[in-house]
Amino acid sequence: QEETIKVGVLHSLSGTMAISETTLKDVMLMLIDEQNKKGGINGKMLEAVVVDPASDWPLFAEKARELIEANDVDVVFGCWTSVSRKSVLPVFEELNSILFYPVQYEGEESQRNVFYTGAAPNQQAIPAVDYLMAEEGVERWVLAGTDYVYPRTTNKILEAYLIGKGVAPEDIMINYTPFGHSDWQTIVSDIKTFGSAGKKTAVVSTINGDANVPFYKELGNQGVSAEDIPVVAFSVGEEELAGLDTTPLVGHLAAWNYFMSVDTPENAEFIETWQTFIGSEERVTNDPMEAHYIGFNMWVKAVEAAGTTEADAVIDALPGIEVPNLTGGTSVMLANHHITKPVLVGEIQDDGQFDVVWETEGLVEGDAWSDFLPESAVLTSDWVELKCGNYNTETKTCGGASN
Amino acid sequence: MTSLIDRRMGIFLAGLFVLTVAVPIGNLAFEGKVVPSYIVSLLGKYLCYALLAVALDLVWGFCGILSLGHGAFFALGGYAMGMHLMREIGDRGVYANPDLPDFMVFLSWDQLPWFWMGFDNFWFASLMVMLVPGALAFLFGWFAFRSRVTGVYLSIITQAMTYALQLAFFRNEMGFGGNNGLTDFKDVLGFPLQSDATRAGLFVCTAIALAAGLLIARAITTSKLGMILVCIRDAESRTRFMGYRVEGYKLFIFVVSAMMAGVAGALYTPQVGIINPGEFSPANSIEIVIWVALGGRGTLVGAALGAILVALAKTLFTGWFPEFWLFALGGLFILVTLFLPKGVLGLIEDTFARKKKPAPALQEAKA
Amino acid sequence: MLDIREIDVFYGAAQALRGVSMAAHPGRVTSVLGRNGVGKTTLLRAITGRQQIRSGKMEWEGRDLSRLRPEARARAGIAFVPQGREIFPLLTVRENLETGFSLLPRRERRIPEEVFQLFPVLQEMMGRRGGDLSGGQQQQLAIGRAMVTRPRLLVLDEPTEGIQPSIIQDIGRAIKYLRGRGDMAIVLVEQYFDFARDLADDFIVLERGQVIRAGVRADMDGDSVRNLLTV
Amino acid sequence: MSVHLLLDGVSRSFDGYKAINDLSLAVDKGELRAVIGPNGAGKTTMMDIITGKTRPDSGGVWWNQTVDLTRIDEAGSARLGIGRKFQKPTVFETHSVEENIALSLKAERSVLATLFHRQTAAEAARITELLELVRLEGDRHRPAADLSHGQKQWLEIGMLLAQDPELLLVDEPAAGMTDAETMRTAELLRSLAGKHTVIVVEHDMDFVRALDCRVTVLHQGHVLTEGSLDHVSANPEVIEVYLGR
Amino acid sequence: MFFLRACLLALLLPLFAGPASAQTPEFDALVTSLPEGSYSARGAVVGAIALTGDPRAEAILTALLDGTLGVIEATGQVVTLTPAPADALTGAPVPEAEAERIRVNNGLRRDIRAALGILTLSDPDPAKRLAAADAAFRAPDAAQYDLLDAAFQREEDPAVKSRLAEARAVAILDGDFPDAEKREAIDVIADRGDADAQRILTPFAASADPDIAEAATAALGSIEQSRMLWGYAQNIWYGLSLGSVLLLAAIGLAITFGVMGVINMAHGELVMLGAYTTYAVQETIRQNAPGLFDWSLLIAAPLAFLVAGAVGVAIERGIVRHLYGRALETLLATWGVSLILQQSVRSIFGPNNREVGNPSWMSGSFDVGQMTVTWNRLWILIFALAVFAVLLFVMKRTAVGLQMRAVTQNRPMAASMGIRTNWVDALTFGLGAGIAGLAGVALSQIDNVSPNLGQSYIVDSFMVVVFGGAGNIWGTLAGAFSLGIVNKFLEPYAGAVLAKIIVLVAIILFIQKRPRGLFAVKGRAVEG
Ligand SMILES: Nc1ncnc2c1ncn2[C@@H]1O[C@H](COP(=O)(O)OP(=O)(O)OP(=O)(O)O)[C@@H](O)[C@H]1O
Ligand SMILES: Nc1ncnc2c1ncn2[C@@H]1O[C@H](COP(=O)(O)OP(=O)(O)OP(=O)(O)O)[C@@H](O)[C@H]1O
Ligand SMILES: NC(N)=O
Ligand SMILES: [Mg+2]
Ligand SMILES: [Mg+2]
Repeated sequence: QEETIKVGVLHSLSGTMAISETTLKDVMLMLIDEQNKKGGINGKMLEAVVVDPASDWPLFAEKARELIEANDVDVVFGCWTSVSRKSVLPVFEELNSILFYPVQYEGEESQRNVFYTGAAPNQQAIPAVDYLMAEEGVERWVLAGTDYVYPRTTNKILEAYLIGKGVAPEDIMINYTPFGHSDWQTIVSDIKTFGSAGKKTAVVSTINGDANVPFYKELGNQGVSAEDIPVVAFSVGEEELAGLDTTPLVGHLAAWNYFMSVDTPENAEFIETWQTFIGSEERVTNDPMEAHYIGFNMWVKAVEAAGTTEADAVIDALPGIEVPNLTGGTSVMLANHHITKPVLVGEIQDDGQFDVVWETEGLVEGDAWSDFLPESAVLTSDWVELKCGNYNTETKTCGGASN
Repeated sequence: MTSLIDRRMGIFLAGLFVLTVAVPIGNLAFEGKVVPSYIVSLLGKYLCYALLAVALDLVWGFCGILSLGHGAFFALGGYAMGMHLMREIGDRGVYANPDLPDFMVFLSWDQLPWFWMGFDNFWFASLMVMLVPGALAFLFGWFAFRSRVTGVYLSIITQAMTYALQLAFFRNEMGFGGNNGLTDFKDVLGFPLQSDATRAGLFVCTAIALAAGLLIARAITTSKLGMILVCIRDAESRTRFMGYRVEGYKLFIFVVSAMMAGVAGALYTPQVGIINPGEFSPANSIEIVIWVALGGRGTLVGAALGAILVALAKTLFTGWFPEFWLFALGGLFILVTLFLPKGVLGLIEDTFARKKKPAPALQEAKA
Repeated sequence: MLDIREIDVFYGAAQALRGVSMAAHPGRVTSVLGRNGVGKTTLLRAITGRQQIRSGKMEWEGRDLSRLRPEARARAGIAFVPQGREIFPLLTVRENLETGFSLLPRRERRIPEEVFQLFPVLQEMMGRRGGDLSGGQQQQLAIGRAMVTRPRLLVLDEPTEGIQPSIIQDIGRAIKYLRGRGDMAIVLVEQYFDFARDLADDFIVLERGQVIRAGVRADMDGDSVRNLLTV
Repeated sequence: MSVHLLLDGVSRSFDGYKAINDLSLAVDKGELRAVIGPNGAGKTTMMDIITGKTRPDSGGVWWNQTVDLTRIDEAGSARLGIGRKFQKPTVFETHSVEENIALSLKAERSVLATLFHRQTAAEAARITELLELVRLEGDRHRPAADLSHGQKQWLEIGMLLAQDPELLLVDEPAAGMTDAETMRTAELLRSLAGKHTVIVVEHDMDFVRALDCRVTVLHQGHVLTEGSLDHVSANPEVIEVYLGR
Repeated sequence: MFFLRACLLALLLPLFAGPASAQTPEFDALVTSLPEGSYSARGAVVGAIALTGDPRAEAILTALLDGTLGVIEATGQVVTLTPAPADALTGAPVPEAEAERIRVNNGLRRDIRAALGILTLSDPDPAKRLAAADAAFRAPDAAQYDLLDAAFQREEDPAVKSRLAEARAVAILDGDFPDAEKREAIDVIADRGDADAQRILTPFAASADPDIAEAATAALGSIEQSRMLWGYAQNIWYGLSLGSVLLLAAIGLAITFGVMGVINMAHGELVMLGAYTTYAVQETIRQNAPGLFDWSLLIAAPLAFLVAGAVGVAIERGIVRHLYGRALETLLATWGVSLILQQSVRSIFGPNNREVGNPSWMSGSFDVGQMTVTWNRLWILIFALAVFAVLLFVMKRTAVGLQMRAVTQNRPMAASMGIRTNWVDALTFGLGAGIAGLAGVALSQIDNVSPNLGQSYIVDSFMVVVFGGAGNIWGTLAGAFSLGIVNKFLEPYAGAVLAKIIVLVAIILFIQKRPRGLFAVKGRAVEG
């Protein structure tokens, strides 16, 4: 058959984000490859269309438009940073196409054309803090992040949450650093000082990609051990650790919905396929890769169910779709276009892997609108019944964005 | 003295005119079949870059001020327009707050900061588009030129300026949406931004602005003032001894250029749909310099051409060979510098000139 | 000896020298005379390799000069005192002089005594940056710098420009002394007619890039040559 | 006659080296004055101080006995009517010879005035006149960069004249000129005296003689002696440090 | 937490009467219960195991800490996994069992370490005893008082003894001891005068007992004082060390840009090449001669110099030399080079971070008073100064240096003086590039080794060179250190982001005062 289903891949292959996003491009190529081996979808083969938005946010919008208008793709998997997603949102809305977004983010968004397969704050940050409070007896908190919207919002939510839990405001220290910050001497020493007030202290890190390596190197060298002041990170995964000697970091934590070390048959197969595809035994897997895996399979199922790749039909078909995730459960696409995920807390091991020390009982539903921010607590998103991404439960109206 | 519209300017403006007429017709009359909608915005964006390049050429090509921070003026213009577009959203934001943009709502601002006042008015915003970059340029230039900061020192502090602004705009406390910037615009002057007609309209506006920018720049550079700018570029100290207050001239051209860059930014924002602190990044400003160098410094038209060319190359290369396009672009830059000392425009003109009469080769000893 | 035959030099499309021939011999001073813009400097630029010749022949000590790069010509024993001095502005006076060491064998790397005898002011200013010197001091430095390389052909472009009378006399004496040593050929471009006549063994007069008169010192007496230099 | 320019006990040192040392000098309006002195005596530095390029460490510089020149920058001094020819010729290389002259012409120098300036017939005529005077009419459309060293000297003189300044500071105008041209330059400067005040620095004694004016001898940043050329050249100290035997 | 544990211990202790009761079934029961329960409950079990004094305890707890203790799910048998699976209690080999590793988390690890501390308090090795005292100090536990006190009494090594005194003091403060003893303990702790002392004493400032509160408050006051002074020292050190990084990044540029006037936008990529060379060297060593790992940087440094230098020479010969006299166009061409180098590295090594390890002599830190000095930063500072000194010597004291300066100031005249300008140009650019490569070796120790490495330093490098005064190598030194120190003094007050903004604005203002940088070359020589 001549006709193919085109899948757009919109990940930066150059510039600052290439470090994280290139892998996601590769994993998409792999998933498409695998699907084609299974005979494609509804008898049609899939074809990947890869472009490079080059970590340049306006270029994301341009490339999204190009993918949809010029290349006629039926779906796009892409973006990492929130700003890149914000940049393409209007394009997907206007051209009525579909975007799968695979990265944990700050929430406060639900758009009809976007499916959020990464974690919302309630699927990562809050459970992680719960763990530290319960299992490590942490009473004093450093919220350290890169100065941009995701950490800002996450920290705002956490601050509200912690204060709600009875933590005194002076027991919370918030610190922001610029992108790519590389000199962590002062901050690490401040953390040490803050942690020497006699209460068990932990660091909640929303430090972004590039800055992490120097941060952890400094932690290691200044001898901040996980046993004294554990650091729990939301943006540090196996890929980031691959650039580090993790010996001095054993015991520091990360909260994700997936770890490569998770011992399930699905995961073993996924890792095997990935390492074969990429041609290296060394390559690791990580959480956003799993998100793409889930998202892609959901999309495949939805297209099969709808019998078409036509956007409206697929969008309507997606909520309720269930696919196995890699941690042994089944993730469901919710009416708010977020998915259910388990939350895992892992400790860094000396081989650069995480050892899961805790996980939620069941799967947690992604919440588009945080319950810990006053203006958003009243909002809810439901694209099935209410057909609205920001329905105000008090005024019983749908906010302006969804028209 | 030289005429306002010389050959190269004439040809360029004619080409621009054809584009201005053909593109919207091709798009609107044929429902995007002849010229797809995305091409319209894309071309609009290129023309914004072209105007920005002309602005830089004015200071760099003619007055020797190598600004490595011109992106800042562009971005400020873009932000001024973006602020207006945010206000236009009104209560159609996700939180349906009639006064506050969404990002302020979820970061718990309780009222609109004072510097957002007035931006609900289009004309006020349009004024700010020029006034804010102009004021920054004036302030910056006032100090720097009076202190006789020149050469690389000036270049580097312009870079410091844009870098500082980038970091500042990243901060959510600044009230400009942090690193996400301003986005999710709905309409401008009541015209929905997602409609083809609005897009075509914006494209035409940009083309007109570019033409106007080129003509203004040309008028300035062919005047006696323009010649003095060149004197300053070539021998600043000597110019002073002739009684010209160099700082005044520099300040004038710097402010004019900044305003022009601001207009370019203002037209850019609605067409790409987002303005964020990335536009302040030093690398962006360096790229502007590269457009000008590649097109042909000190030629205005060449600068515009260079901007369009590089942007076009980037669009094409990132789609054609997403994994290797940097090789192509980097190679292009190197080849142009090595083999086209007068830029792309120089090449074009030499090719035409050679057809008429063979120009004798330059026989400069390699030292 | 330096033997130049029928050379043409162009700046772009404009021809600056037309079939110029001249020669310079060890122990002799050859003066190049001519009004402003006739091509004197261009001729020296051709000799020192800063400007390529389009046609003609240039030989130095039997070697073809025209293919050598400027530094190779310097290494072949040609030193240049350019018009406009071209001092290295940020190098000290000492360092300016020491740039001449690069073509000397290691054990000869010292500044000849004559330099300081001739220009005592340089001794005083050894530690000062060349660019800070007064115009005349720079001119003295430029000549001193050329002498450091122990040249066999010394090419001087208006060496008396901007120099005080007493030192002009010294420079004249120095050139005579160098000539007297017999191992050095000297090409001297000079506007100061009396000075040139005083020193020249041979001379040529240029006019619009062409040699319009050539001869030996005796031919310079009287007004015939002097008249060629007035408008 | 009134004193046009007065230097009163001016001193200036660079990194401890006294380039100008308690220098006092008065030049009358319309006077032609030659300044000679050994290399490094401070002649060029003196001009730098008068034109505001260099600030003196101490002492005063007075223009028409009222304006304090030490507080005025280069452009300011030019606007007052002080014109300068540099020792090392500096012209605007990418501009044509003609444009170099045109930009020097006496005219309003403000930003707006130049923005809206249109060349008048009188200006055009003056440009041609000056070009003929400096014998560059044939080169009028060439870029100044292409001129030979001597031609640049002439262009600078043309630019100086175009400014029509009240005071001309002329640093070594005869350098690189043939003897005949040197005499012509002297003639030119002499003809300017009276209407203009002229200060000339030169090492060519024939030229200075042709100027036939009062001569100031500078040495180590200080006035050594002053008087007619014959007077000063008889001074043994001048012979010792400057003229030579 | 401590309270909870104390209670649990109080409950458990009577079961195991004294250290004499070795080989008890109770010990076995405790070990068998290790795999179950919450982490905190298991922490209590660990404590109890230690207090039994059973000779097997140390080995079992060490295995647990190392993650080599497992459990066979089916039987609940606890086994040690290395060298070969064996029953943890009996040591009997267990054939091919499906053993699951027993998980530990931070809290548990801390408990284990404390427990091990108790067990090693009487180890013959003083270093081990010191570590044990340290562990006890870090995990205060009133239940350990007797053991600590006994250890203290019999200890003879003064260093260990004083540490034991501190450990005993924290144990006293943790439990129900008479006020007098507590006050004495406070004094012992106060003498440390450091952050730990502050951490321990802070809660007592709010103690219900006024005497204790007063003693603690007074102690805290003096600690605060000395910590403030040390804080300044620390900031200066941080500033110097940030400055050394800036210096390294900028110093190559001080040559190519400052001296030669070439705007080399590929400078950052040359730094990156140095870092990747280090990576390549380490990989080779890891695979072929792991014993040499500590030498890896010493091997990498000359190689990085050569690699980056060679690339620099290639850039100069291929591109830059055609552009002398067109200085600004080098910006365009070298930007092109930088794109190509970045993408080349991305294509060859992949887009991800590469791991470059710290050799042992560059890991960890030591204390100077209350100041922490990390070894890697110290070595980088020394390295930066050494590179600077060598460069200064080359430029100012050698013939080649003189030729380099002459060529860059007036290329045609230098040629006329017989200097081989081509060769000198290539050499100069190569030197600048090579030094950039050296910087890469150092930066690989503290930053990402990724294709973006260079980009993050290029702006700062230009800033430093220009701030110091282009063309003056001393200026680069002064510029780097002053920017580093200013930044580090601002950071604690303004935060990292604002500090950076303030520094940038300060640079802009500073340049108004000194338009040619900190160490400006003044006079006619530059004004012309
Ligand atoms: N910026 C400076 N730094 C250091 N020394 C300087 C500076 N400017 C001038 N000098 C010194 O001051 C002295 C006077 O210089 P000046 O140029 O005024 O001399 P001059 O009289 O014009 O000499 P010449 O006849 O050679 O032109 C010289 O010794 C010179 O080296
Ligand atoms: N770089 C150049 N490009 C083009 N033309 C030039 C260049 N340099 C000199 N010329 C022209 O070449 C001719 C000869 O110049 P040259 O400098 O050799 O004269 P010169 O005899 O040395 O004069 P002067 O006595 O003034 O130094 C002049 O007409 C000059 O205008
Ligand atoms: N969504 C994030 N991590 O930017
Ligand atoms: Mg000449
Ligand atoms: Mg002088």
